[in-house]
Formats: sequence, structure tokens, C-alpha cells
Amino acid sequence: MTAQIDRPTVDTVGHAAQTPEVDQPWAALGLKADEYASIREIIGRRPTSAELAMYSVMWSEHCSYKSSKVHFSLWGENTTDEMREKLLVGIGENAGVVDIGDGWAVTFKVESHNHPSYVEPYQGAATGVGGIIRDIMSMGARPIAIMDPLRFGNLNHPDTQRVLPGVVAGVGGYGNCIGLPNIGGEVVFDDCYQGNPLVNALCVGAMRIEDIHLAKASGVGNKVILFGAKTGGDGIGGVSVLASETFDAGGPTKRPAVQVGDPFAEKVLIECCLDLYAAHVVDGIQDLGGAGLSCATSELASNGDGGMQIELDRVPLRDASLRPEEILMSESQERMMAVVEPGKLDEFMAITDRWDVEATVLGEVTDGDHLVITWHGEVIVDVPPRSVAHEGPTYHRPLERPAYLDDLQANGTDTLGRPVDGNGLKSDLLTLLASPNLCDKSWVTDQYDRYVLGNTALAMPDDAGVVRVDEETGRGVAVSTDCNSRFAKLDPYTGAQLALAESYRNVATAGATPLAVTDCLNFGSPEDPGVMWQFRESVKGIAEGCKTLGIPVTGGNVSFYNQTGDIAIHPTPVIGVLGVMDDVSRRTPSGWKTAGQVIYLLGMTRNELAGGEWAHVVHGHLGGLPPAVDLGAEQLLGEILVNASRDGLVDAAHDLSDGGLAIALAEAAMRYGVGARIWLDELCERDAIDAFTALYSESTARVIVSVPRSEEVRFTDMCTARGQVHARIGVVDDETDGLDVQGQFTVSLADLREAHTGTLAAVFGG
Amino acid sequence: MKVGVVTFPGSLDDRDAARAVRAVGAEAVTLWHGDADLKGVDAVILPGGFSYGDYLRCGAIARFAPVMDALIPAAQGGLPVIGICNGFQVLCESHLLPGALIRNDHRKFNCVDQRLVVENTQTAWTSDFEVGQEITIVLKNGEGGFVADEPTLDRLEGEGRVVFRYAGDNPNGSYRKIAGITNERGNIVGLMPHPEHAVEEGYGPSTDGLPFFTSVLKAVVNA
Amino acid sequence: MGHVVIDVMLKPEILDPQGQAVGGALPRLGFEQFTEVRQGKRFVLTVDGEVTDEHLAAAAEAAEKLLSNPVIEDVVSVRAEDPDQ
Amino acid sequence: MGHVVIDVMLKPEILDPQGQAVGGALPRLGFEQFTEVRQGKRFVLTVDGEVTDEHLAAAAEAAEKLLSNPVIEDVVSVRAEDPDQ
Ligand SMILES: Nc1ncnc2c1ncn2[C@@H]1O[C@H](COP(=O)(O)OP(=O)(O)O)[C@@H](O)[C@H]1O
Ligand SMILES: [Mg+2]
Repeated sequence: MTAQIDRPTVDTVGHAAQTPEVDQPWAALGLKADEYASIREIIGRRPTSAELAMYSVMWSEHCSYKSSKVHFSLWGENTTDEMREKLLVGIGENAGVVDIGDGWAVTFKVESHNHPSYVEPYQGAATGVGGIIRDIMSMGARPIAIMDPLRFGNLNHPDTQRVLPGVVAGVGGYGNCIGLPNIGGEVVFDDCYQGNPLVNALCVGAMRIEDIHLAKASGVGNKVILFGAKTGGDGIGGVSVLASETFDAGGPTKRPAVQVGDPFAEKVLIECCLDLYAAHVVDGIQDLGGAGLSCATSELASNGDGGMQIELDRVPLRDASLRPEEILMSESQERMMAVVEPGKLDEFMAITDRWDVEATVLGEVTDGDHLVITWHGEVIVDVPPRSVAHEGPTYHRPLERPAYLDDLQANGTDTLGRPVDGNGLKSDLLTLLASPNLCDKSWVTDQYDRYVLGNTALAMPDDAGVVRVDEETGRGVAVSTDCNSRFAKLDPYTGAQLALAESYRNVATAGATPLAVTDCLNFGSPEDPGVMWQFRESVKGIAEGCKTLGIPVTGGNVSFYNQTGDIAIHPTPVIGVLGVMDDVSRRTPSGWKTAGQVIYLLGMTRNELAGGEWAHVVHGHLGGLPPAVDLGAEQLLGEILVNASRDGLVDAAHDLSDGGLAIALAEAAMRYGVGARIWLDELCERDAIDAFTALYSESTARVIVSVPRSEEVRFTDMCTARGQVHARIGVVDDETDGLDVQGQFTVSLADLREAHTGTLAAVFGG
Repeated sequence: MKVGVVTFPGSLDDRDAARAVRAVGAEAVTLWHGDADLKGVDAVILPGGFSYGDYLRCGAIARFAPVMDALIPAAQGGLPVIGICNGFQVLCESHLLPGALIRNDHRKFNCVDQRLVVENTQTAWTSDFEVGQEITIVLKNGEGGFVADEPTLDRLEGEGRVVFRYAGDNPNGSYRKIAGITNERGNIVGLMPHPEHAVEEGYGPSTDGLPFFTSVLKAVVNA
Repeated sequence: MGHVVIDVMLKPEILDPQGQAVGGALPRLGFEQFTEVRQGKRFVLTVDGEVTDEHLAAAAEAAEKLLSNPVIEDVVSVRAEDPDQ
Repeated sequence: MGHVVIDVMLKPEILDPQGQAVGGALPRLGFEQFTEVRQGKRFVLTVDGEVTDEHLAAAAEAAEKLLSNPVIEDVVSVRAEDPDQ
């Protein structure tokens, strides 16, 4: 069939050398004049159209991090040797890897697929999940769980009804079909995401330490193999255009072909890769994600010690009419590239055959230092691979603290009308429970399989997802993702640290020792100095916060241009923290079960309502300074929670965050339908606050725990000995229907549930 | 005592099914879709998942896998076989069980801890339950709506071949709230919910799935 | 290159949740004139050269065997593609 | 009672995992003659009385607006149902 198609003449290297004056569409491909000039300088002639395609996608914001890179020195500067101890693979690879003990390694990473998910919610979200899974696979790991931090515009906006159900169905459609438990995520609504929803996806994988694989092409004569799906015209230019283009209201957008995911193909690819790793036939491996073959070939070659030669016409095509530039840029999903010793080629092919996975030798590692790509025998690319993959442009974009910040921070919450009696406190509780950000999310999370693989020990709606890694010992990991972007809007440095603190606390609440961090930095346009300042502040906040907590950032992703017209989203640095447990069967759930257990509130409560849910929901207010961060207190609290879990001192623990104590109490009661009597007087006296502040403040470093009577003395002794602030605020009580907040109000379980459930179903249908 | 677990491309709960088999002290044997060979097993589990992506109809393509050429006659001959979720769909597509499974009436994938009532304890897979017993195991699928024509439904009811019925609200629009059925002989059982996700304390909603696997051990020993 | 088109619909007595959902959405968009919607599948099979009677017979057999489940679905047509479509 | 039939197919350049799965299964069942399979959707909309031009126009509009996603799909036909089908 291919033979019948007339091949248009291609732009060869020889031709390019002789025709320096040819006018090239570098601007349409998103390159700046000086970037084009520097490509010409690097290769000493004009680029061929294939080279231009490669440089343009690889030098896009999405692939080259050209606006953010200069700030990444903050990661390294804030990572101490001690933090590096458990870090087996750090920033710079497809995903970071940490040592969780007993010879096990875990890799995890969060990535964005925001813009594609706005254009085609189902496929955008699905391929977002597929992409991050391949990153994890490429480290040599078996993927073991996924999470999906999501942000949408106003719940009642008609476009949210287009976007949300599609995104959720896409995350579920891909994750369920590929057989990975979804163990958590976020569903947040805010008007700032109306024209620019955020679809982030996180994947966790596990392997034995000796099985770690890296993306590098070494060993002259080793074969370079493309395997998986055929290459089609999917998302050509998508990575550079889609990820970098803002959606101006009404304006024309470049709409490249949308990628369609095939989770079945990826499931087969996972099993096939694991068989390949087990047979030790893979020398280097790289997934094909954004920028497709351009990225995989140049990164593999750049990370290796030689050059690489590729015959591009060997690539199996779904569409025989694709031109070489298009093949290089195609973002067809479910493909991987491996580097294999010639002697192991047959075994490699036998394994791919068994899984019905198509595998094609495209070329080999050479002793040169160039990446050379031919098309039917003619050289169309001849470049130093580092210049494509790693030496793209770097911008020192101007930064400036936004002028509006002073007014915003001055506009605090003290003037907002507060409830004056128990009835008012109760009605605010019910209002908050029914609000979009605090309501029951099972309309979303019930669409995700949280049980597949049989290792899930904790998932939605608990504070962290917990999965077993080693079936013999029960060793496993806990992961949580968090970010309150209103805090980050008020103060990006503090806001980013608050996200880190919350995620850290959630992992500890489940009983795990926090170990490592991944982040997905969702921001507006880097060309806006105010946004760039927010970005810098956030990175600094995370990096310095991680140093204080002693846990390294192992990888992540930057997503810029999240804005509609000139209006950027709130800065949204989503933080994922991973913790380890020697036996996940001792994980601490968030709900009360046993009557008679004593409820303690750990941590201090201050008058901190700015940026919180109460101000947002009840008053539609955003202003003031976010809650103070105290990472030392978080660390101490984490140690208390982990020790308490290990020694069996607590049966339930629930983190206090959005909506404060009131919401945490209601959730703990609703979880298993067991109520409690609560008293606030001593707490109010100790912290010099009123009942309203006790219930709705969002002060950090706080958790409620339920302690069996038999352990109460040991528990309080431990707190006292370590200086952990604690207050006895109630008792789990199956005689109480719901919550009895003494002296203030009582609210039945039925009323709590009626408020809490149904908000999403009312909008999206039952 | 060997229980085979079939792996089709796209099977997902095969590892879980094997774990459940081991949990009751039996040996789990992997059966590959491409081999028309049952390796001498005493019973077979068709696990959950999305065989071949379930892109056409669930179970439709898996039904033609070589392993089914061996399994279909063996099942007809009395070999205990259970189809869980996608496995149930494969059994229906193979006409080893009547009816079919269609998209949930609410059109969404749904993962919940589901209550079921056990109605038939005469099958190879349910003898360790009590009639009328209520159990809670995981239900998770997008196409779990059991349908059949009225005469077939009446026959299933009349012959006591409805093995499990959903308790509480109908989770997916299944006709007559049917969650699982058996063949005339009682050796083949298909159900949408997942007993293999309820065999270990701490990793699922209950351990109500264990009797499925202990039952079949007895059925094999007594056969 | 020829094409055989095969149409498969759920039997009328089988519940069609997808068709129902579309049927429910149409009036909200201002389309009041449709009293019912059913959703089925359409397969397009490509053959080398013209579509022959053998192709059609094979397609009909594939339609019965694989592309439809007779318990719930009907094959409503198997035909060479109308060139004007 | 009349029927309007709407056919929607994925655009040719868009990956069709469903059609691919069927295309992969056919040879295993002995059908070797089909070089490609694409799977699409077929909607049957019922109207009271005969199908009029207004019905067809409304159906065509509904097809563009709701029944297909123009980013990945084409509406390949909107027609009154052939009475012989
Ligand atoms: N916000 C961030 N924080 C830390 N590391 C980051 C961040 N963004 C990107 N990285 C790291 O930079 C490297 C390149 O990122 P990316 O291009 O997303 O990887 P990939 O090509 O695998 O998708 C990765 O190691 C990634 O973890
Ligand atoms: Mg990668």
C-alpha cells in the first residue's frame, strides 16, 4: 500500500546546506526569531524541515521549561545530603525514585493535561492518565496506583457540565480499563478555572531497587526499538501548541488533532514491559509522550554516551501519508522506545510477540556524537542530541510582585459577619457541607475502581491513599495531593508551603512517614511578570519547605499559560507527598467506629479564616493573609501520628484543613455513621478564641484523633513528653445521633448527610 | 487442588483471583488465553477486567480465544467455572449462561461496596453460604445491567437459578435485580460483583468472598 | 477499495440507556420533535477492490457471529457503502 | 411514525481502538478479507408521522450539536430511514 503513495521530495540535510535562504515557518511553529537564529548557529546551516520540527517541539515551553528552568536551581540548593540518602533517582529523569526499605523502590510523579482536557474532556483526561503511567513504566516499575487532582470552574456554569463529566469519565475510563486503583485526588471548584480547568494526574509505581531502568542509549551497536501502537497523525504540534496556547475567549485557536487513548493497548504494554524487564533484555527505555519520537530519540541519545542513527521510514504508520516531520512530532499514545543489545534482540521480539505488541528496530547507537535520522536513505536530521533535548533556550523572565496584592492582603476577614449563636454555627456547618468544595465527592470517585490489584488499604474519602507494595510484609506507601489555590493567590510563598504542609499532614495522618515530594505547578502566562513572581515565590516556598521537613522534591511538572485572556488562574502548585509504612494494615482511617473512645484535637487554633472555605462559601470573600505555616509543628505532629499508629494508640485520625474543625468532625461522624459529643470550652479558653473560631478557623498543623480509653494515658504522656499541644474535646458516642456540640448545637446524622450528599448529583444527574 | 485463572489480554483481576485461591489453600494455575489447554485444573475462574478493551461488547472477543475452545466443552461437562464481572460477560457471550450484560442504566462506571442476598447455595461456588444470607462485596463495572427476555427470566427464577440478587436499591438497572446466575447443573456461576476483592482483612469491604473459594474446594473433593 | 457497512441495533425490548440519555437531552437543547432515540453501532469494513457478493456474505456472517449478540441485538443491515455517502 | 437515522464516525485520522479490536479479532475467526474496521455510532430518532424536511434539518442540527463531537467525529449521514430496512 505504502508503495503506491507518491513520496513528496524531502528536505534533506544536503539540500538544506545548499539552500540557506529558504523561508521557514519557524514563527508558526512557535519559535522566536532569536531561537531560530540559535538553531542555525548550533547546526551551522539552516535546519531541514524535520530538524525544525524537532527543535520547535523540544524547545517549546512544555518540553524545555525555558521560563521555569532558571528557578529550578532552588531544588538543588535546598536538598541536603541527608535528604538525598533515600533518593535513588532524582530530578531530571522521567520520574524520581525513592528507597522505601527492604530492597523496594517507589517512583511517583504528577503531571498536567490541562489544555487538551478543555478541548476534549474525555480524551484529554484519559491521555493525561495514560501519559503519566508511561513515565512510571519507563523507570522499570510496575504502576500500582493513580490519583487525579482536578480543578473546575463554577459548579453551576453550563460549561462545567460539559467539562467535568467528560474529564471524570476519561480518568475513570482509562484508569479502570488499565487496571490501576485510583486512590485519591481532588475535586475543586473556583471561578478562576472557568476557561481553564486543571487536570493533573499522578501515578505511583514500585520495583525492586535493582530493577530501576533509565532513559539512555549507550553501547555502540545496540538496537533502538520502537514498540507499542502504530504512529498516526495524533496531536501533531499538540505538545507545543496546545500546552502553550491560551484560550482567548472567542478567538481562533489552533486545534490540532486530539489524541485518543487506548487503555487496553497500554495495559498490554505494561505487562509486556514488565516481562521485558524481568528477562533483562532492556538496556535503556523511554516512554513516548509529548513531542513523541523527537523527544524519545533526542533524550535517549543525549543521555547516552554516543550518537544514534534512526531510519524513520521504518516507523509503523496508521496513516501512510504522514510526512517525516509529522512522524517526528506525532503524539500517538501507547508507544515506548527501548535500547537493546543485539544478542538480546530475539528474546526481546519473542516477548513482544507473545503480547501481540508490534516492535520495530528503527536504528542503533553509534560511536558518533550526532543524532542522524534518515528517510528512505536520505539524511533529514543530523544534530547534536543535547542541543535538542537539554540545551534549549533559557529565559530570565521579568518578575514583579503584583500591585493588587497589598489591597488584597489588607482586606481581611475580621469585618465579615459571623454567626452569633449555636443555630448560626449549625446553619453555617450545613451550608459548608453542601458547598461544592466540601460536599461528598462520591459522584466522582465512585466512577473509579479503587480495589483492583487487591492492595488498597485506604482510598477516597480518607486523608491519603494507601497501597501495599510487598504482599509478604505489608510494606507500602501513602500518597496525598493538595493545594488551596486561594491561599496561594493571597501569598504564593506561604500558599505553596501550606499545600506542602497539608499533603505532608495527610500522609502522616494515615500513619505513614513522609518521604518524598512531587509537584505540578499550574500557573498563568510566564510572560506576565506578576505570574512569574508567583511562580518564583511558590518554587521557593516548596523548596525551602522541603528542606525544613527533610524530604526531597523528586520530580514534577510545570504547566504555564493557564489563563483566559489576560486573567490567570490562581497560582496552583499542587503538591503530592509520598510516605512509607512498614505494614499498611495498621493504617489509620479517618472515621470513628468505637463508642467510648476519646477525641483529642492536636495543635493550636488561631483566628485564621482568610482564604478559607467559610469566607469563600458564606461571604464569597477572598482577602487577607493565609494561615501561618509552622513546619516544625507539622513535623512534630507527623511523628506523633506515626508513633501513635505504630503503637496502636489511635483508632482514627482526621486532618483539619478546608472548613476547619467543624467539617472534620462532621466527616469523621459520617464516615461510619457513629456520632460524638463535643465540648469546646477548654479549647476556647486555652487558645483564647470563641466557638466560631474553634469550629471554622483553618489554622494548620491540626488533626483530630480518637483514642481508646485503655491507651489514653500512654497517648497523652507521649504528647506531653514531646511537647505536642493536645486538648480533649469529645468522646465518640453511639447514643448521640450525629454531633452534639455541647452548649452550641446538635445536628443529626441524617441532616449532616442530607447536606453533604447530593450536591454533585443535583447538577450532573444521579 | 488446582484452580485455573484465565488471563486474557486486558484481564485485570487475575492476580487478585489467584490470591483468593491461595488464601483458601489451593494452588492457582495461570491459564493463557492463547493456549487451548486447561493444564488439568479442577476448576476455573474467568476474572474481571476489560478483555480486549471490551471495545465491541464486553467479553465478545474473549469468547473466541483459544482457551475458550477448551473451556466451553469442559464447563458443559461439569467443570466448576466462575465468571466474575468480565468473566460473567464472557460466559454469557459464550452462551454458557443465558442473558447478557449491558451498560448500567445510569451510564456510569460504578465502584461501590454492594450488599447482595444469596439465594442459591446448591452451586459449586456457593455451598458455604446460607440461603438468604446477606453479604457485602465490591461491585465495579460500567456494563453490569443483566438483561434477558421475560421467558428466560421466568425460567431462571422458576428453576432457582438466580444465585445472587442486589439488596437495597438496584445499582445498575439489572432486570429483577439479578446479580448472579447459574446453569442447570450448578457448576457454572456468573456474577458481576467481585468476591476476590473480599478475602483479606484490611484490603476490601469484608471477607465475605472467602466462601466462594472454600465452596469450590468442597465441590471438587466431593465430585 | 470498497466498504461494507454493518448496522447493529439493540432489540426494541432491551433497555437502551445511551439512547435514553440522548433522548432526554434533546428537548433541553430545543429539539422537541423526537419522541424516542435509540443508539446502535455502525461498522465499516474495508476490502481491497470492489465489494463482491462474497464480501457481503462474509460480512453478514461476521455480523451474526461477532459484531452482534443475538440475545440483545439485531443486525439491521449489511450493505456495500453507498458511494454518495 | 417515521425514523431519522444519523450515522457518526470518528474522523479518519483519529485512532479508533474499538474498530482496531474488531479488526484484530476477525482474522482469528477466519475472516481474512477485511483490511480495516472502523466502528461508529448509529442513532435512530423517532418522529410522529412522516419524516419531513424540517425533521431532517433539526436532526442534522442535533447531530452537529449533541450527537457528535466535531473535534474527533464526523456526521456521515442524516436521512429518513429506508423503509425496506
Ligand atoms: N515542578 C517541578 N519540580 C521538580 N521537578 C520538575 C518539575 N517540573 C519538571 N520537573 C522535572 O524535570 C524533568 C523533565 O520534566 P518532564 O519534561 O515533565 O519529563 P517527561 O519528559 O518525562 O515528561 C523531570 O525529571 C521532571 O520531574
Ligand atoms: Mg517522560
